[in-house]
Amino acid sequence: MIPLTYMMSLSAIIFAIGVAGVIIRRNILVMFMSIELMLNAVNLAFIAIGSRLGSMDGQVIVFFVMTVAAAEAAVGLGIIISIFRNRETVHADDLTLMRW
Amino acid sequence: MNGGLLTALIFLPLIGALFILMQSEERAIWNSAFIFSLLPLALSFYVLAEFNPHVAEYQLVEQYDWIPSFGITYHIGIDGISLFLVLLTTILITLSILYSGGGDIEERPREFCFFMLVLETGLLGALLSVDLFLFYIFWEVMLIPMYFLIGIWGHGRRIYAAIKFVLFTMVGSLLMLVAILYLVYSAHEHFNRTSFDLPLLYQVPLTVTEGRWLFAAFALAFAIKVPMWPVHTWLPDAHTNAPTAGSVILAGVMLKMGTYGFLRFAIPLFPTVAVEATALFMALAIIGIIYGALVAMMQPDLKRLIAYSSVSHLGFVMLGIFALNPEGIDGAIYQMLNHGVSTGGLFLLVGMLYMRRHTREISEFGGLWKRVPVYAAIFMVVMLSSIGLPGLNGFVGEFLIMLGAFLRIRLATVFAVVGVILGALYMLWTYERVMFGPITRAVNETISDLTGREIAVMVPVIALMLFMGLFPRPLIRRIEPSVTAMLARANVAQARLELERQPNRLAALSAARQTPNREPEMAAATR
Amino acid sequence: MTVEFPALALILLFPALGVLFNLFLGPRYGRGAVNVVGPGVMFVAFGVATWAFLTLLAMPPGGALAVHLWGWIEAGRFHTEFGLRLDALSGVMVMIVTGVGALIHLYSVGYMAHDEDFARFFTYMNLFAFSMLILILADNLLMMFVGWEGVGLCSYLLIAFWYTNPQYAYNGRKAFIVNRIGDAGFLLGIFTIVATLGAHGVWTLDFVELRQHADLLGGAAAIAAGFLLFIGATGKSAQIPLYVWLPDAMVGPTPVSALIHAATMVTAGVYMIARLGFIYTMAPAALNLVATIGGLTALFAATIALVQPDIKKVLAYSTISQLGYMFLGVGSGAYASGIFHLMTHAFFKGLLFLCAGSVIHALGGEQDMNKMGGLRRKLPITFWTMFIATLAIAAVPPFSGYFSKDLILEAAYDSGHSWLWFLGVITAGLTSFYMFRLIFMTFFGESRVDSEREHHLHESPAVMTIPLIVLAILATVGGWVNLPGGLLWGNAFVRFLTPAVGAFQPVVEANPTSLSLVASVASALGIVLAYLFYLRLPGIPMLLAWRLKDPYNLLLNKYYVDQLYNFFVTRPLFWVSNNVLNRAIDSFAIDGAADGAGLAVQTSGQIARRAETGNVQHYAFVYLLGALGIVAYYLFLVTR
Amino acid sequence: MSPFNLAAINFVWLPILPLVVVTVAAIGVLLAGVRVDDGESEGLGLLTLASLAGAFVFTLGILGQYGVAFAGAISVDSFSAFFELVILIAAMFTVMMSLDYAAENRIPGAEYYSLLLFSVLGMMLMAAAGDLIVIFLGLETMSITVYVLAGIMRRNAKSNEAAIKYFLLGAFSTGFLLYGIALVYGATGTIKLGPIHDALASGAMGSNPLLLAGIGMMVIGFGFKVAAVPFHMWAPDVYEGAPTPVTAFMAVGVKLAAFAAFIRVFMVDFASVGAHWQTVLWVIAALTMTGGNLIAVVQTNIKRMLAYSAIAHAGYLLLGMTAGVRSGPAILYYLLGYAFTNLGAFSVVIALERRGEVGNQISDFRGLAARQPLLAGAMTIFLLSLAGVPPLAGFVGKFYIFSEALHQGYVGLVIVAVLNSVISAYYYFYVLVAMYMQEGGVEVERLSARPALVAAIGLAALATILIGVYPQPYIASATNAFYSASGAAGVRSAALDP
Repeated sequence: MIPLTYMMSLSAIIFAIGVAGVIIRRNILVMFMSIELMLNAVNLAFIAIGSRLGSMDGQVIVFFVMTVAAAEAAVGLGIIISIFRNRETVHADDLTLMRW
Repeated sequence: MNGGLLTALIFLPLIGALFILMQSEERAIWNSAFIFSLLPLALSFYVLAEFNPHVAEYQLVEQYDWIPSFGITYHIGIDGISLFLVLLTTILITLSILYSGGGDIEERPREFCFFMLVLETGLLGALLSVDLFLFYIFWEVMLIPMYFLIGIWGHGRRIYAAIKFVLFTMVGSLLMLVAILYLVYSAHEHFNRTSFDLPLLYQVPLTVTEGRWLFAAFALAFAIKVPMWPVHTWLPDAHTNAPTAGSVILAGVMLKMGTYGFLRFAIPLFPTVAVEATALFMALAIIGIIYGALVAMMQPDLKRLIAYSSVSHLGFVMLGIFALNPEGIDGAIYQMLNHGVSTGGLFLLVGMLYMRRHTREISEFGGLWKRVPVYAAIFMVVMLSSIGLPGLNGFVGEFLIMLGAFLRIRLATVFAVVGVILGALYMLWTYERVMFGPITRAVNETISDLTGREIAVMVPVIALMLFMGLFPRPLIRRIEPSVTAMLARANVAQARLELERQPNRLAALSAARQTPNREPEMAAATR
Repeated sequence: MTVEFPALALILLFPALGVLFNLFLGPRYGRGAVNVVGPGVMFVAFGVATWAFLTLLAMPPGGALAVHLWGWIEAGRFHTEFGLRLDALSGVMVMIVTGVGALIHLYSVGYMAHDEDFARFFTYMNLFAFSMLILILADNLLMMFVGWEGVGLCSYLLIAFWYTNPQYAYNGRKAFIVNRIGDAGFLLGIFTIVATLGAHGVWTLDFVELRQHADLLGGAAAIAAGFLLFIGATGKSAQIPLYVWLPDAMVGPTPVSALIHAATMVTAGVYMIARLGFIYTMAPAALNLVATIGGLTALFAATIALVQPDIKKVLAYSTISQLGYMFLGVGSGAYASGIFHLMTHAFFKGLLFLCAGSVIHALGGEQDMNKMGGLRRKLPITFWTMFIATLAIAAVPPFSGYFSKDLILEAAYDSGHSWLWFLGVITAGLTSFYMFRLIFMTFFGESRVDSEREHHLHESPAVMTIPLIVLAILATVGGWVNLPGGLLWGNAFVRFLTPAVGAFQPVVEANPTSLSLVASVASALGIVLAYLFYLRLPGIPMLLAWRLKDPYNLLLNKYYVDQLYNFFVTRPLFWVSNNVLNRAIDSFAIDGAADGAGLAVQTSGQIARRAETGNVQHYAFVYLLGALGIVAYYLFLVTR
Repeated sequence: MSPFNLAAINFVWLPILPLVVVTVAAIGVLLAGVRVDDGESEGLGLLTLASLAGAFVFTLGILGQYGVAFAGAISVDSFSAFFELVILIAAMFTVMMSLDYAAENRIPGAEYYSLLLFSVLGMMLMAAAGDLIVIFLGLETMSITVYVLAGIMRRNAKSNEAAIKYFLLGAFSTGFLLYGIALVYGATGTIKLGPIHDALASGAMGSNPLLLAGIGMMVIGFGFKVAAVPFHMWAPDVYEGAPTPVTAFMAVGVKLAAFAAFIRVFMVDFASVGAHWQTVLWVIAALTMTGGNLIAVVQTNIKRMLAYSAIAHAGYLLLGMTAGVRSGPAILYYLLGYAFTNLGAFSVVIALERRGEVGNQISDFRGLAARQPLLAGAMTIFLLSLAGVPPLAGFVGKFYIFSEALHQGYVGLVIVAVLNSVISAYYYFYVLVAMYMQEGGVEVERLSARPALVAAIGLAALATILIGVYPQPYIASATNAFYSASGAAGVRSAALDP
């Protein structure tokens, strides 16, 4: 079977990709998707560990996380829409009304 | 516990302050303020009557639990060192309020009286607390009203001065707080009970290093308040821009908190370090004396001049304190009172002048004597007291201080007398430029002499100057026992230091063994 | 033996009452009341003093009257009281101060008749008398210092009496400050004594006790104390180097010059040294210094007096010179002789000033002798009394000055200071020269008074002339209390004082007659020269002044000492205080540092806030940096 | 059922009774509000207030109770009770501030209040959590609702921006926290706090890289929620943009909840591996205090200034955490005082605020003392307490934390903190300058018409003074609360043993 290290590394890599996405991409939607990627990386880690430990917790958590992610998505998209309504932009660097 | 006499003394002004908040009509405000300053005054004289001159320890003590989990108690008492400072406070507050009601403060009298009385509570509390935590609280509390007094009713760069005043004091006092906490926990480790009670903390044995650091923290806090050179620069701004009453209290009582702190805390808590640091502090004091005088001489603004003269005078006080002998310290305490009376008086007089001409520039005046003989005469007496003319109060203090210093380090007094000469120089020169010569400004032709109210304010000041100049004994008699008791600790330390300096290593070692070795924890503390 | 004599307090009380009356009620009750009370209290005090003095005379030699008032300062081991003591020395002084004082007060009534500030004037005068009496009657050094500074204050107030003139105010301050410098020395002297005795467990400043324990002082301390106290004396008694204030002090009303700056206050230094003779006797070095300074000052001041045109300036420098004589006397160890000259000097110099005052009064304030002359017919009383005083100061027998000056010169010689004696002799010559110059220029020759003053020239009123006459008598007979040894009641005065101040131990025994002969010749020479220069051949002075221009200017400008002090002391002091201390250090360095700290916080805040760009991605980036930092730390922790 | 015979209720349900109340109330408010017009949402507000009060009473019942529920998912102890109570108080104050504010700014009442209640639910869940997942759920419930609350003024650009910024960064950091949880789970093999505690206490872990990484990630995650430098960047913007009552709620409620979880996890369960995280917290604490104060000095917007001051205060609290277990009670006490002080300060800001920007600049406070002496007086008390001037709550809190830290030997860090509070004095006193020593500023409208707000200010001021002048009982309860948690750690594991 596949060693835990591999899966952990994979999740780490995906997590890093997600982080990079948040930092690099200007578009809020894409940033948000990158965050989802991060969460899924974490899910991967949970499942891996859970299966290695043979405990159910890991799997269960994943469901929680997915639910929460869904809720977050709903709220997030709502906010983004209202932003777009007011400002007609979804670019991070245009949203600097408040600074310093 | 003797019916909470001191508690009443401390909190009467606060009650008065709250009472005044409910007043709205201006006359009523001033009257009630005056009455509520008279009550503590009367009470303080009752305390004087109750005071037993032969006891060195705290008297009229009250002690109740307050924050048991910190071992903090509401512990207040009075002794020879604080007795007359308390009287000075109540007297000066009363006079300031009486004076300010005479037209010096026009807008927002309610807040003014409120802050004055809160200030009085803070001052009295700081003087009377025996518990270090309690002291610290009052020490900070008196900061706030003064901040407002300067900032709201001040002139010129009042806001700058107010903020500067607060920040300067806070730097010192917060570091002192750290030192207090460290001390308390050292006590905790030694007696394993947490307590902020001064008598207990006196007993804490500290390593030399700890002692030095803690003393440094305390000394900084108090030195800023005194103020000693070179941390004095907040004073000229605060004084110059403060309203008259503010300057009076600031110079009259608040500065004494610094010197009082040295006497009550810094020195008895860390006698060994204090003895070690004698030379340093005497040097700073002397620099303060001469430097203050010379800079004062150059000030174009009357209040600024008096402010720098305070630096010089407080230098004398510090000199006396660090003489670490009864003569010097008696003199120092006496000089605190003198400075309170004479400089307070000077600020009142300058205030009266300011009310008439709305300027304090010395160059704006000249030849005033012809127009305001009464004012000039009173000014003369106050000035003479401030330059220490024998027969008036100033001389007694300065003489004892210089004698004490001479008994300790002769050279110190040699420099100090230079300060005496310079004091006369700048004061007389100022007087000459304001009072003598022809009247140069037309406006000064019409300037009016003192009103009855103003004379009523100044008469007690003059009376005090004469009495304290001719009959110092009843005061010093009450001051001395506490001073000697306090000095006993310093002398022990002195003796031990000399023992350690001896070539005889055995004696040194035995002395060293008396202080428990706590180096490892110091190492831990600095991780 | 010492007798309790409470009445001593009255001597102080009456002037004090006078002060209070003149200060608070004087302006209300007006000139009449003040004119009565002001001098009145002095005469009463004089009465009491006389009573006390007679009581003292009745006692066996070495007796004293004393009264303890109250304990003053008691701190730690140190303690001192308020107490009065009247022994032979203070007795003589009190008589002089109250007596001459009373006369001068009386004179002032006339002199100040046209000044609207009469109440203030008499307040000051009484206050002065009060302080001076404290100085004299004090039974301990510290109380003496109270009087010591008190008279300084009064001198300041009275010099600046006409304060509307800035120059006068300045001179007043100058006097006070210079005196303060001396007083600083005085204080240090006191400390030295206290500390030294304290080291032996003796804590006292009482003269009697000090005398008992004087031996504890030991050589070094005694010298130090003597030297420091003498600094005080040079200030108060206008000796080199602190004499500079006295000539300027002449701007005060003339009675003030007579009382304070001639008869009484300026002699305080002499009194103090005589009082502490027992210390100086133990410190020959200090004593020699006193004598030397005295001798030099005498000559120095006399030379300046030679050329001064201002009548009061001449008298001022003559006072300094005469004080020099007194210090020469006490410095030679002959304290009694010094005090003797002090007394006679009080008479004739006081008189001289009062006469000068009367002249100035008559001339409506004119002080320049070049604008006088030929006044002797216009002011007969003034002229005759002043003439007597001049004879006295010129040491013409049998006038008082002769006896006292002789005694001092003799003491100087016998104590081994033959060169100081020589200075003294020269000074004697100069003295008689400049004094007669003054007389001749003022009262003889043809009048140089401008015409409109000429008209209302008049002799002073009786209230002024009576004191002149009384003092003239004293100036004549004052010296007779101490006729030379062998003659009638020879040396009575000295014998009377000796128990109080100790006897004079001569080192060499010279023939007194020959010494006095030399001195008399010198003064006679001075008189003759003055006669030649200023009556017979008036051209000579101008000629000399023209020929010896430089020395003449040097003297006329008082050796430029004031300018030197100003250049080397005053101006540097002010320059440093203003530019270095006030500007550079205080405002710039220290306060700058304080404000700088605040500014630093502000600036770093301004910089730090720049990180808040408002761009959410930058936030995330910073966040990531933090995260990486932490991860890095843990990696380090693991790999370690 | 009467709250006073709680024994009657099955113990298992008792601990979450307050949570249930809040949940029901949230749904109820939402339903009740469907036909309420934005203009008059006061009724809903009062309903919310009532239900919160109910929850408060029930929570009082938990005090002194002890143990775990739902198989250790919920820990029942005075610690959770303490935090739940303070959170509920904060919520009630928020509602009192909102009553007029919501109506005035035409905020949809139903959504607003129910979201508020839901986030309260999340916070209480965090405080009562017994395992990492519940913490995560609570945190998300809180955060997601607060994102919406921050942006609830839909037409207001600033409000939108605040919401999006908070949302993005919040979600971002959720990732880190979750990753941390995963790693800890991997290292210890359990997500239940009790067993984790025992596993670590046994010392078998040593410096297991998984564990270390997990701890690090969780520090980051919590650090974001408590707005610790360098994870603080969101705070100023969000505080500024969000509706002021929400800002107050964030500054107090969110912080309380975050610290509740943070403390429980680190100071109780990770206590035995303190060496692994104390150094990190040392640095973060120092950065947080200094950064917060330095930038606060130069702020001109009062909400922004208070945001930075909140950051700085988080720094002082982290100082306490760094110092270790002993200073736990100090932190709890500090949070209590901090809650009232900040709520009060924000209430005053609301009192000054009018539609849009007006009233948010420090310059708007000018001359307030002359026009509204009492309002200015209250603000003075809050600012002085924040500046740590005795004898107010803020001072005693600082005093308490510093003294404990000093006792643990953190002299250096304490001195940093002390110098920081000098700096902080500058900007707090500068508001006093504006109020008392300068002219101009904005008029305060219809204060008398806003009794709830006035009451909030008054109560807050009263509490600030009382907690400071007579701290003993609060210190006692804080101590008791904290040690009940650390004690409970042992008990929980006991309850789990087969």
